[in-house]
Amino acid sequence: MTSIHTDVQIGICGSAGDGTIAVGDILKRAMARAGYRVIAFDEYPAEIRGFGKCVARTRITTEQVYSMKPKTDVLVSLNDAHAIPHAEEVRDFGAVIYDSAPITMIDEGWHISGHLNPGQLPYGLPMREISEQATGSSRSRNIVALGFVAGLYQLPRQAFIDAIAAKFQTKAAEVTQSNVAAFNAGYDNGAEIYRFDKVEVGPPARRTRVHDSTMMTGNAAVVRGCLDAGIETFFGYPITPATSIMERLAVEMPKHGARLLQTEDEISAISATVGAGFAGARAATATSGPGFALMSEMMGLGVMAEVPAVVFVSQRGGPSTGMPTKTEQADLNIAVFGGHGDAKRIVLAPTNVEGCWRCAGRAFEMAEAYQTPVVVLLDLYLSNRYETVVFPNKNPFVRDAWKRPTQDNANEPYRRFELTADGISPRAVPGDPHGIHTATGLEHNEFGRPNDLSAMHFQMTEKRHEKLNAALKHPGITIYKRFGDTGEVDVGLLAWGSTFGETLEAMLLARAEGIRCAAMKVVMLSPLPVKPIKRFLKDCKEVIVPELNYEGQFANLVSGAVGRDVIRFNRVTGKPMAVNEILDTIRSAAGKRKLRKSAA
Amino acid sequence: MTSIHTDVQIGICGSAGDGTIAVGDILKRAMARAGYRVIAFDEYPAEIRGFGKCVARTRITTEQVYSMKPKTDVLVSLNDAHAIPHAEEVRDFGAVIYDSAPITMIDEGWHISGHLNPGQLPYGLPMREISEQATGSSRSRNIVALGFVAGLYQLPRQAFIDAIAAKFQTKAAEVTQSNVAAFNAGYDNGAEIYRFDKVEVGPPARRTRVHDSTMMTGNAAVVRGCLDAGIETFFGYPITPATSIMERLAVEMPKHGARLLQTEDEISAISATVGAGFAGARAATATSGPGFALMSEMMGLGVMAEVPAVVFVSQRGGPSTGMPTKTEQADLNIAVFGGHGDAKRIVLAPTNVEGCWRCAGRAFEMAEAYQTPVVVLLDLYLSNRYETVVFPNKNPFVRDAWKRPTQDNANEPYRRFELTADGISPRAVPGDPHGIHTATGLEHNEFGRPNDLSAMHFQMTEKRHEKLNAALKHPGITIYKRFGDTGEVDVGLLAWGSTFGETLEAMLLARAEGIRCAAMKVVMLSPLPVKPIKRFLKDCKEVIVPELNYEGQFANLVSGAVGRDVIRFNRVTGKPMAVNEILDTIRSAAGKRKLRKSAA
Amino acid sequence: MSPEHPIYLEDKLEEIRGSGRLGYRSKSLPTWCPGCGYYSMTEGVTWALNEIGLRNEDVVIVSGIGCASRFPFFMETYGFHTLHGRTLPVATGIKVANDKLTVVVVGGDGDGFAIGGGHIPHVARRNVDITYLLFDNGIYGLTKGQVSPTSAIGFTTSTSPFENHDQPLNPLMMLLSYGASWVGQAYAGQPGHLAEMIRAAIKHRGFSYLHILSPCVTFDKTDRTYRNLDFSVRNLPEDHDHSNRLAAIREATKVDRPAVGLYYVENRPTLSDTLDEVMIRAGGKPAEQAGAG
Amino acid sequence: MSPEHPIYLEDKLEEIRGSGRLGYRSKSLPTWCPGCGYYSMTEGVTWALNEIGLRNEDVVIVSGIGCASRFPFFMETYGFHTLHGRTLPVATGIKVANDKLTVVVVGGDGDGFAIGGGHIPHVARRNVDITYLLFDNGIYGLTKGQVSPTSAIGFTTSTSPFENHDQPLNPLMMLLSYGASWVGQAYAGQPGHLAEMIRAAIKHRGFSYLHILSPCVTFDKTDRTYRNLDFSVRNLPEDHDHSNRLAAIREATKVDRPAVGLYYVENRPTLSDTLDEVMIRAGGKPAEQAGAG
Ligand SMILES: Cc1ncc(C[n+]2csc(CCOP(=O)(O)OP(=O)(O)O)c2C)c(N)n1
Ligand SMILES: Cc1ncc(C[n+]2csc(CCOP(=O)(O)OP(=O)(O)O)c2C)c(N)n1
Ligand code: SF4
Ligand code: SF4
Ligand SMILES: [Mg+2]
Ligand SMILES: [Mg+2]
Repeated sequence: MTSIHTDVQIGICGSAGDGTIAVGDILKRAMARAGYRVIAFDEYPAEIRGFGKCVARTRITTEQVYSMKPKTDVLVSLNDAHAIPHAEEVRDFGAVIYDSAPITMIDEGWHISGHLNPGQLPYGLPMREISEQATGSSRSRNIVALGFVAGLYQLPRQAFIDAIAAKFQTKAAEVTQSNVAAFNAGYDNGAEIYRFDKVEVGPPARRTRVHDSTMMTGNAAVVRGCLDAGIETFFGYPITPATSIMERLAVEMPKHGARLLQTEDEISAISATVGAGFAGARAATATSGPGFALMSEMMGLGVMAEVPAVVFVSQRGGPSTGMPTKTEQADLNIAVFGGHGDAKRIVLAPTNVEGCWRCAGRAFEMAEAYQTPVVVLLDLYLSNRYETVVFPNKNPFVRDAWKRPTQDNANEPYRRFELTADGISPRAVPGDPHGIHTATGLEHNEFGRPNDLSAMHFQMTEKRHEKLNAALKHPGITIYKRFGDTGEVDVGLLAWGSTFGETLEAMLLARAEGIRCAAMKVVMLSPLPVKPIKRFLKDCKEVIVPELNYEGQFANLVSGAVGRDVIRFNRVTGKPMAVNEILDTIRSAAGKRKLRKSAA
Repeated sequence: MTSIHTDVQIGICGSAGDGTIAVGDILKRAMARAGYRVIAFDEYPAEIRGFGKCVARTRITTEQVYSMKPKTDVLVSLNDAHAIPHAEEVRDFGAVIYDSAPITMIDEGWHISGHLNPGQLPYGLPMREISEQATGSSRSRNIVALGFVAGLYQLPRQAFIDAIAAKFQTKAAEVTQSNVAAFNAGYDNGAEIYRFDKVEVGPPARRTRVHDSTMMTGNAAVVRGCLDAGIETFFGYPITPATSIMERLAVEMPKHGARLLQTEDEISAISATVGAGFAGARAATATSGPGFALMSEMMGLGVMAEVPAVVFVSQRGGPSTGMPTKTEQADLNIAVFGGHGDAKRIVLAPTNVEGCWRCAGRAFEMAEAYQTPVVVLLDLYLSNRYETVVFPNKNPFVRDAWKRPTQDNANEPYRRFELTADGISPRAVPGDPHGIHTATGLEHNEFGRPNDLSAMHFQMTEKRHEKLNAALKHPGITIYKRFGDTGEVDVGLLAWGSTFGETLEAMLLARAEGIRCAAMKVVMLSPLPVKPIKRFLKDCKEVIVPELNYEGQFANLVSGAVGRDVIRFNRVTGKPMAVNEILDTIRSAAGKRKLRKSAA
Repeated sequence: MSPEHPIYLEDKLEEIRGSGRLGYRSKSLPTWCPGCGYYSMTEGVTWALNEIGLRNEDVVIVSGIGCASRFPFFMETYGFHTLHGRTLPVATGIKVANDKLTVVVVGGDGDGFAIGGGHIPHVARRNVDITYLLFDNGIYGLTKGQVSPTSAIGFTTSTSPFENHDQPLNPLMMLLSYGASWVGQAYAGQPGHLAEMIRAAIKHRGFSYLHILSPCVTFDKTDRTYRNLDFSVRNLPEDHDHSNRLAAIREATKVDRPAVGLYYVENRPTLSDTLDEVMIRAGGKPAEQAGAG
Repeated sequence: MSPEHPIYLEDKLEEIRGSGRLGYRSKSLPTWCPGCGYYSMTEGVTWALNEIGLRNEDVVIVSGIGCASRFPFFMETYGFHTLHGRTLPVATGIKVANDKLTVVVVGGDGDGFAIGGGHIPHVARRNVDITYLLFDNGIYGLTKGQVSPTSAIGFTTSTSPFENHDQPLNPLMMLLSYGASWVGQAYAGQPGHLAEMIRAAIKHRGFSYLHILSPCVTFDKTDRTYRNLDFSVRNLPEDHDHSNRLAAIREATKVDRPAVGLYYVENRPTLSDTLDEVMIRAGGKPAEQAGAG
């Protein structure tokens, strides 16, 4: 990995009414405009209304990273009661910025300044007063605070002004003016009065021009992947955190002559998706755990009738309705094993926003090429977090990726489920006069006629399983990848989904401490790339599998496939995994704990 | 295992119109009446109507066994075209009985007599003529054939006459008379003319009085277990091979003041079951793979809200609609892993008919005691096969098996989900003035109020998982059991569900050949008894896991839990596993193949 | 003599070959019980397709699970034998993917009104241009005779051994209340009229629902038999106004004397029209559809 | 000041404490948007329970997922917050287990008529003795504003950005066609009448369906607002015969001027009666029910 020159993490915390998320938004968009790489993730309250806690965290770097830093550099408190528990996130000599004269009275003991660790720097700023002076109203105190932080770091002022203008572009011009005024007042305060002395915010190392990189969430990247792959139909039912996929597609698809329908439930959504796939369309649906559970039966029909279908599943805290606004990685089991019968399907789990786009696009190719449902497993953290992404100039996704019947045997009856060497049978869709057939959820022979003889069932079961192995070599997608030290290592990390970002970060920090280690990300969870995983595990004295579920679903999967035990590192906090905790696990696995203590 | 003195297996094969199943029925009932132990399994055609193939196989022993023999002793053909493929099931020097003058003309090459192996004995019997002579019609040729077999073996005549009378008890007396006449004519023929010389059909070793042992199918045993456990409500939707559970309960439950409702689908069935469980009733539903897939989401609510519910799942060939009339063991994955989120539940898989009764009864206790859904995983083979069972005199199942709130803290608000040492919280149900609460599928605190803080989610997730470990020590049920050689063995077999019967049989045969081996049955699949399995595996040089699915679902589960590789022995034929094939696998694992060859 | 050997229609149906109907029948001989109403339905669909003159490859027959399951296998058109209760959403998906196809759904009363009941209102209100032929035998045939949502009160089955006491549904009223744009009823004992109704249903642009009263000769010997239905089935009154939804509902309430004929028809935009409208508003234009390229 | 600290009703509602109503309210303050119709519904249920004088422990409130989810948490009764669309079968299970309980189901239009739509006909025809309070805001509130099966044509939402073109369902007609034994409508803007209707619905022995027109003040500023509904809502005609199902259906078709009041009521055996009848025929006798012992 290249070294990262600029690496600043800014947290903003307040209640839902304080405009917390709004200024976080301006911050990340301004920095992306200025050519920095950004990763950002917001915490929302579960309630629709009210004064629940919001936290907007943004990490700004010169090379793209895929996790938050273990410690925040600057925390802005817009509401001390909410922010107090987050003070401990701030690094030593990091800054905590708070309103020195807030609007509401704060009881004794509820001032954040009383809750800092020695070494953390308190910056009491009269946000309200500055806002009033600059705009005539105290309402822009969030923008003042943002300007202050920008000033402290001497971040490019114009990028912020542009971002503010963009944000309020549908409003009256005065709104932008007043907000810019508030921003400037904050900026000047930060730059002139409090300005940081020795902070390193260098210019972006490889300065990307505006629009070279796009900042978007995982769900937005999924949508772009769908559109780039030429999605033709989408059927969905709203559910957090997948809804925004449908909401964006609802705006975009009709522009491209594609059809979207909000169905009456998830069973209908997957059924229509399978129907459309049967009819030859690129078809997808998106949901979260509860909806995916309802899709279990129809997924099996897709497997049996060999129908392409793409299913995006964004995980949230479970089980059951669980924690709709919290993240978790506990739907691996149902994604891989959730069908009755031998119902193997392809499961992809991207690890970052760019991967969401790529997996989405390739999922359509795979569904068509291997004639099967493909699950793309996201999670709330990945669906909702922002990253800057650079897309290739040329749309890489292949249309019409499937083998059609040739006219060679036009006189023979068409064998829709012909037994072939690679298990893939030429597929015709309605409208083709030479491919008339009936597909069925019953076991069937090569013609598709119901048939439950032992030999036929075995051959067809084998076909449905073995054809999927080709997906492990599908072009243009990383199925697995190793990072860090090559050859034998003391500690190996195996991770999937969004948690790979934190895993990578922890691995790099451990290497910096002198621990020999490596990390492998596994993007395809089914079929599992068993051989490369085995090879990697052979290199590792200890293997840690960090994941956000209770029992270690991926660890069980890997262990069952390779017959070797691993160290399960599990957290069910509803939050992304803490880099520090993974790091500690690496240290203790490496037996380095003592070493480190004596050195400190 | 005690040695088995009498061990005869009789197969009857014909088309659906030949009365094949009917005479198989008389045979097994007669032998059970006579005090023998019986295991019997019929093959049906998939179609409702028509002339598809039926095979009725009955094994008659003095001690109960749990599988068919590798080879049949006597095969009766009522339709040669159907029976020809089954000739090879007959052992050397076994008999094949066929109609020497059948009603329909048979083309050359389609006489079964031309398809026997050297050593198999052909008995051409003029079934039609004998029937006509005895009854005036050729329609009773199936009964004639049955009488003939009974005569060959000198089986107790009266038991058959009683069984025939019972079978036709609702019909006119002449029907019984005419069938008895046909039977006697066949019997006399067999006993006097063709009588076997040196066959060993000793009297039942431990002569059990009639009614001491009951002959029933796995599904009937489930029903008896439900009734013995005091089931209060049942909600179900018909599906092969589970339907007969509901059909029998529909007759029995109202007699006991219990309530059964056929719902509009499986989602409704499981929802009502969870509702009834919440309200304090002993509640169950029954289904097969497709229906169970639809239940996935609601199972998760049961887990989250800690509601008792019992779900019987009888597996059939999959995936999707698959092979509704064939057996398979491919729903282990969905049973154990089929929920979204960390949705662990108890899964029991009985291995024989007695186990169906026991697991059913204990499932209600467990659901109540551990406040959770319990899945009882059957399969078509086990659901439909007959075994003689001896029930204990005293109904062993405990009612009201749950911890209720005491009045000690009556003034404090009730903590429905109180965090306790064993994870079990005292549970109140509607009607109790001291236990008012709301249950929810959202993550919640001890009072049941929605709460998604990290620490709370962790504690509750832990509670929901760890409380289940007590089930591993639940009284009155065998969770796992080892058979065969003690101490270190060359080959260990690990099996679950109905396949354990064939596994045991194969292991005993292998021991008889001098191979040191042992077999363990695992009845509780979740939580898995990891420690005893580990201990067993330590004793085994090689471990074979035979199961009726493609990838080795149980093998993966075990391997993932213990981190050791096993030999997967998988078959997806839609039929019970062949004992011979397991035996071959044992031999090759034991490296004994050569040895045996040279000895032969 | 081998039981695995398929039995060909050809030997049996030479005499009707001239009609062209056989071009819509596959070479598999139906396996329904002799006398079952599904035979009339098969004949009706074949006749209607032939009369309308649709190309085989442009027709998709969708079945769920029930005795109708195998229907598509007996037809020489595309077919999709789906899951219990999921015909309508699958058919919607097919139609949305390619609205040039003629999509015909066949299914039983359990498939439609028990497990599949949640989908009907939405296909009806959206006016998805498919034809739904519902075979109502008032029982679960394929699973060998359990009570169904249209079973009569007093009917004894394996799951209602002490008689059914639940009020049966009134499918025609339900469909009319859902806003279905074509609602009719036919009787398997009147195969000629049935065939005519099937043709009209397929020709209707929009969602058409045809309720077909059909005895299950195997599992219902007491209630919905040909004998009983022959007595009770009547025609809709001559003056029935099939553009009047309330009048149609009134007729539908007369369950003791079920009337065959067209209850209601209306022309309004179909789902395809709606989706085109959305595209136009979005500034896009309807693209080539799947299967067309 | 700690945000985790619960806010107690007590400080706010001292004045209505005398009524006894508060005995049915828990100590959690509702979190709905200010002005939301769910407040009237909560008040209505509390008032009705108090008027009827039910014991808290004998009442179970069942919710699915939607803004109604949290309803049971605000009540001092038993409650079960279940899954999206599954209120009715869960409630049926509760009632079958213990028919001494009063079971009230609360839910939204999406919960009821989209994902849950398949269950309604069966609860209605079986006449399960539960009360179903359906909160119709014509939108998906909890998930922040998507189109619903009762959204009007032309309504723009996040998933119908180019306007909704699907014909909305007519829930009252549907329930009447299902054979529901008590069907009524109320309006959240008339809390007094709403409360009266809730009381009547709970008191009815059998399945009672109350359709409640309720604006979502947050996600629908254009269509189903208090302003619009205040204009259009009317009372049922004085001479409306609520024993006449067809007359009720006729009133239900007038969707532009929705009428509040009791559309239809009939007395017929409930599911409990049916199950008792089955037991008697089987020669058994109704046993003590769950929770009773
Ligand atoms: C999810 C699921 N549940 C249950 C079944 C079993 N099943 C197959 S057909 C059927 C009912 C058939 O009744 P109906 O729809 O009326 O069709 P008929 O056979 O009477 O024509 C049932 C319950 C199934 N295949 N899938
Ligand atoms: C199986 C499932 N699918 C989707 C969701 C997400 N979801 C929660 S509430 C809701 C719709 C709410 O609309 P409605 O029922 O009208 O209630 P309202 O909030 O408008 O009162 C949806 C789609 C879910 N929780 N579970
Ligand atoms: S079981 Fe009934 S409905 Fe099914 S094919 Fe036979 S007669 Fe027809
Ligand atoms: S979102 Fe709408 S329905 Fe939900 S609480 Fe707010 S106003 Fe009420
Ligand atoms: Mg039927
Ligand atoms: Mg709503």
